Amino acid sequence: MINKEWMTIVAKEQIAKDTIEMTLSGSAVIDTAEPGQFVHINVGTNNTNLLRRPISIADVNKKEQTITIIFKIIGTGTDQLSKYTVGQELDVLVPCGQGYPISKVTMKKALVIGGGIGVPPLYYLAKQLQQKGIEVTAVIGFQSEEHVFYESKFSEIGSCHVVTDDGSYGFKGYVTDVLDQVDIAYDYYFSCGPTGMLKAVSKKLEDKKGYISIEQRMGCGIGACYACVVPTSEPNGFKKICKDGPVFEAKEVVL
Amino acid sequence: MINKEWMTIVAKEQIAKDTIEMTLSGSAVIDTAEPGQFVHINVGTNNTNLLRRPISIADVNKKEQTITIIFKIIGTGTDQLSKYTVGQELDVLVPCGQGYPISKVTMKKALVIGGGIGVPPLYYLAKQLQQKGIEVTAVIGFQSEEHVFYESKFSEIGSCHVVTDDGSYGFKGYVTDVLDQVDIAYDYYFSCGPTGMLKAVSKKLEDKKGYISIEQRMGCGIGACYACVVPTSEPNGFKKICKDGPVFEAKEVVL
Amino acid sequence: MIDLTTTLPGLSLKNPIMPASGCFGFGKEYSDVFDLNQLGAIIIKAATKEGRYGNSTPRVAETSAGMLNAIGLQNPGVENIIDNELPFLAKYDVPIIANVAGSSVEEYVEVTKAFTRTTAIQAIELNISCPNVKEGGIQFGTDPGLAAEVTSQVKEASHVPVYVKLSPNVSNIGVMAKAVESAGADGLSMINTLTGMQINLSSRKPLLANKTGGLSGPAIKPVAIRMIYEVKQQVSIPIIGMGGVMTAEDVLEFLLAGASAIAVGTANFHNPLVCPEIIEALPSVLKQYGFDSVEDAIGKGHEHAYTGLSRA
Amino acid sequence: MIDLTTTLPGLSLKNPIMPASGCFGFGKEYSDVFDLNQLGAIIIKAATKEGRYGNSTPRVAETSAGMLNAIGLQNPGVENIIDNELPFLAKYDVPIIANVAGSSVEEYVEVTKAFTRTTAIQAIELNISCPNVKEGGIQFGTDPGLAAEVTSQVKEASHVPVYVKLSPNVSNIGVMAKAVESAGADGLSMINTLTGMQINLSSRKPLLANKTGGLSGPAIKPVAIRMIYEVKQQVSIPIIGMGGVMTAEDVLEFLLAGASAIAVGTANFHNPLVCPEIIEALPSVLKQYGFDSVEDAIGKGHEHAYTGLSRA
Ligand SMILES: Cc1cc2nc3c(=O)[nH]c(=O)nc-3n(C[C@H](O)[C@H](O)[C@H](O)COP(=O)(O)OP(=O)(O)OC[C@H]3O[C@@H](n4cnc5c(N)ncnc54)[C@H](O)[C@@H]3O)c2cc1C
Ligand SMILES: Cc1cc2nc3c(=O)[nH]c(=O)nc-3n(C[C@H](O)[C@H](O)[C@H](O)COP(=O)(O)OP(=O)(O)OC[C@H]3O[C@@H](n4cnc5c(N)ncnc54)[C@H](O)[C@@H]3O)c2cc1C
Ligand SMILES: Cc1cc2nc3c(=O)[nH]c(=O)nc-3n(C[C@H](O)[C@H](O)[C@H](O)COP(=O)(O)O)c2cc1C
Ligand SMILES: Cc1cc2nc3c(=O)[nH]c(=O)nc-3n(C[C@H](O)[C@H](O)[C@H](O)COP(=O)(O)O)c2cc1C
Ligand code: FES
Ligand code: FES
Repeated sequence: MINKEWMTIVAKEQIAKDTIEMTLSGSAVIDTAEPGQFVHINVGTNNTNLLRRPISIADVNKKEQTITIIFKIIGTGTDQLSKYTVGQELDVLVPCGQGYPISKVTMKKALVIGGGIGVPPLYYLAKQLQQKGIEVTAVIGFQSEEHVFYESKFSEIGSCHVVTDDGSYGFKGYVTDVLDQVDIAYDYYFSCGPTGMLKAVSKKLEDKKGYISIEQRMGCGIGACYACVVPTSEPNGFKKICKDGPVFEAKEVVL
Repeated sequence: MINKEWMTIVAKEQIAKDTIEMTLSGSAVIDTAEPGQFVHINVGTNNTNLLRRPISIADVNKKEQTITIIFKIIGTGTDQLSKYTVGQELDVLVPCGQGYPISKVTMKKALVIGGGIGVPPLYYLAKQLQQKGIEVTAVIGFQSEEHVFYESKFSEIGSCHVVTDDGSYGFKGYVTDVLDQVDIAYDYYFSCGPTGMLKAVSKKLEDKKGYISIEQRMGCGIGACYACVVPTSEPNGFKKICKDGPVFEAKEVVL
Repeated sequence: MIDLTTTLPGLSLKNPIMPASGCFGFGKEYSDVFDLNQLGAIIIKAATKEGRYGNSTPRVAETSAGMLNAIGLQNPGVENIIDNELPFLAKYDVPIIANVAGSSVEEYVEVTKAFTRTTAIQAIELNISCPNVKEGGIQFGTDPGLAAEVTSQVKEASHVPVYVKLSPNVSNIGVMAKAVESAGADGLSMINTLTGMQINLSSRKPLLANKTGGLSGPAIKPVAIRMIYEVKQQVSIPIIGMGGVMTAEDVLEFLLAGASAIAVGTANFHNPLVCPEIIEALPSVLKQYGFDSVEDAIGKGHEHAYTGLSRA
Repeated sequence: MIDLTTTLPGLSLKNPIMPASGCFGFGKEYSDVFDLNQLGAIIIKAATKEGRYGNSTPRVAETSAGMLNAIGLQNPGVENIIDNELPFLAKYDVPIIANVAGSSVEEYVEVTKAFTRTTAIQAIELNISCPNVKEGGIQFGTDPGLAAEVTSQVKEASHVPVYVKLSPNVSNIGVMAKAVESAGADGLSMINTLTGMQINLSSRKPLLANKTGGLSGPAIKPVAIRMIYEVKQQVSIPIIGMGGVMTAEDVLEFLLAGASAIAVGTANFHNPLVCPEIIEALPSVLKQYGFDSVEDAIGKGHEHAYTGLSRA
């Protein structure tokens, strides 16, 4: 069940270059929100931004009935979203899609691998994994120092390795380079980030069990329009990212 | 010379049903603004309201460098305009068009006849006429009591007759009915209002000398696009309302 | 009481509002968001003979007051639709219109014949205007002779009334409308999307993998209104109107132009509750503009003699 | 230094930006707002043989991200334009393109011939696509044979290069483009407006007195980009692109699609300074996306083989 809700912005902060953290307060539906799910936000007034914008759920506070999102300003929609202020309301579809199936897999150690705006959903995931007593290591990559966020939050949960494209902070290179250099033990990996990164990660970790979360341009966001399909490994098979995903077992889909 | 200016909203008040009075502060160009001229306002953000909205100058305060506009919310553009708040800036073309040629005509007594949102420009006109020592009588018409505005302001200048369509305030009927019932002495009349009213007024006052201000849907607002033409009494003659008007000698144009 | 009912060949509608083909899947997803029984009808996603995967992604892009799509007729195939999708919709008291697509006259006919084994559909929308498939689709929509040919053959094969969905990408929409009317169409559905493109400045390539896509949304409403107005003067079969409808006021504009029912496409993506919200607002909008019923308003924008529009 | 210059038949432009015909009058009004010497060129309002009054008002309406206009070719007639309007423009160091309109091949030719007595124009834009006049205009724009006929006759009569302005209201823009290229056109200008309509709910009538009007503005940009991209693959003459340009980023999108210069229409009404503002922003936008010059960017959106677009 997806709900269309007016959620109130209760907090807003810039946490890195062009990167905004926003906390939204809503009703009981968020109780069911799982790590890896997303919200589909109507950012526009009138007809300017006709399509909603998908943004991952980065954290959930069930007591306060709030969810947190983190987004980067990259175009007209996220720019418009960044102009909303505390106290204003947002028209949101929540929660959308299927999250990481953490209740269905058993493990002792987990590795989360995030890149850029793929990092946010992994934070709520890491928190949930930690609550279940699972040891979490995080590898998170950003363009450069000024884009880094949530390092300390991940460090509270487990060990956290930061990598930047230009080496201005932490390791230099890509998240996959960290995997080469640091020896991390884990049963499952969970990854989210740009398609290029996900390709590299799932190739490198071919022999491991893992889940990835994919992005695609969306129309409806609820599975009706077939805009966001991804081919699966079966012949002619496909899944809808907005409804069957955005999280998939790494081997299930063809990137 | 028309200027494109960012003017700051320094005051905003609802003065009647759906009717907003807004005062804008700008630079020296407003020194040249004449009664009957208008401003052409970009009300939209992005592409929602692509065309500017023409709104008459209702008052000018040269000392404070402000102009006042009064507008009625009738559609998306005026609705958008009504949402701006004190302190925000508006993108305005100012001043546009030709006003009432009060420096070119000599008279002792003047009659101003306004209907609805045609009333605002007549206020600044009446003030200017009064300053020149001319006796001003005003006849102003509105839909109903809740739409009436500026009666007291006109009364400060001269005698003022209010008429409402439904008789809920003042005379019942149209402004032309007042002209039938009240004996007003004047050398020139000056009228602004809906085309229907202007037709009725100029027909009734056929034998009098007068000026009318006309409305038409506009594109450019500066005379380049030919959207706003009005036929003149000469064969094949025409004038552009935005540039040659909106004020014309009543006999010059064919409504 | 404002009467929202309207009757078209094969369709007795409690209100004139239906989701447009391709924008509502087969209804299941939206049934999670609102009660489908509120709808006047539902036009389901295009059916082809075999299942199709469609185009590569990205398949959608946003434009000013509109969007481009190049889904490419992805669907599970007509047999699958009949067996696995229609039973769900049959539970609702809402007429279903099946959108039939194909790459050849034969395929259109076969899909239509396949549908004859179900009573779950009340009409066919013959999609001769889909711009996003390599073979077939749009040339039927731009050639009056081909359009008439496919119409008459599908009409013969069909057990329910046939509405032909016209493409706006034509020089003369009236000619197309008259051609399919003569060929036996029971009604028209218009408009489909205008062909458009967006180029990504960074990649220097068309944003959609298919390069071109169909433009829909409020941006195209003036074109839709013009074409419906023009066609209404030239045919006597009813029109299901669509193209950029966002509000109940838009619905009235389409009724005045001559549409007898209205499909809502892109707006569902902006607001998944848009159909029920329009249905709720419609009575007061009709009343505000002086109409007692939907049927009252149909074609009322034609007060004056037809003076030939742009092509006189 | 980013090089903004670009050269087209008859036109040596300091930058690729020019106001579109009908949206800038004969330049006088905008010269009150900015220095016209900043412009790459100016396309003046349509000229017919005799002066025309045009259509009744209202002549414009606003739509979602666009507008409709039905001015109806109001202009003082070609002789008047040459004697009373061009001398003012001749004072500027800016190439002038005259937009030629008519109701018959003869009128087009006579207007073109009249222009031969002035050196104040550097090119002709042959307007075979104006949708807002009762006779002539658009049928030339939708019939390849007629379009070729009028092109070759005007070309013969003209002392300057001829750019043919294409209508988007056609089933196949490539066929039109190739027809006028074969007939001798030196360049193309595209697109003109899409025919549209808006109905006023209160009056229950089309809002424009002319009923239909031409849709312009950002709403039509995806159609313009698609048509230019498609035509660029099929002709070798240069294209002046237009349709919904608001920003320097839009200009780059048109260059990538294949336009060699860009006209700005509706945006002038939104912001009378839009042309100089675009010209100022263009170098940094070109640089941001990796181009050193305007000519560098032309057609760079065609990295892949032409796969036939929507009609393959
Ligand atoms: C499941 C999912 C979760 C996401 N989570 C986050 C998140 O937590 N934080 C964050 O910053 N971003 C996230 N994104 C990406 C985010 O949706 C885009 O950055 C955003 O839509 C861009 O909108 P825009 O108007 O600023 O950009 P524009 O480029 O102007 O957008 C134009 C159109 O393209 C779409 N679009 C552009 N980029 C993307 C993209 N990368 N993925 C999908 N659609 C895109 C937009 O939605 C819009 O329809 C997520 C995407 C998906 C699919
Ligand atoms: C010279 C002049 C002076 C004016 N002065 C005032 C004034 O002082 N106060 C005031 O309230 N109104 C005034 N108007 C009318 C005002 O411009 C319109 O009410 C306003 O443009 C409506 O915009 P909208 O978006 O709310 O309505 P919509 O109907 O949504 O507008 C759609 C389009 O139609 C145009 N339009 C609609 N109504 C009119 C109209 N009556 N005249 C011209 N264009 C119209 C709009 O500008 C817009 O382009 C004046 C008009 C003119 C021409
Ligand atoms: C994502 C999407 C998919 C579509 N798929 C189909 C389709 O399968 N068959 C069809 O006839 N029309 C299809 N259309 C066109 C719509 O049914 C409708 O004619 C068009 O979008 C105009 O209406 P709108 O502006 O309300 O969206 C599709 C439109 C969109 C946006
Ligand atoms: C008010 C108006 C008047 C126009 N007059 C003409 C004209 O006289 N001749 C012509 O070829 N095009 C004319 N056009 C079309 C424009 O030149 C241009 O092709 C079209 O508007 C698309 O560009 P835009 O979206 O930037 O406005 C006119 C457009 C508008 C809006
Ligand atoms: S966005 Fe519509 S199916 Fe995924
Ligand atoms: S609005 Fe353009 S000429 Fe008057």
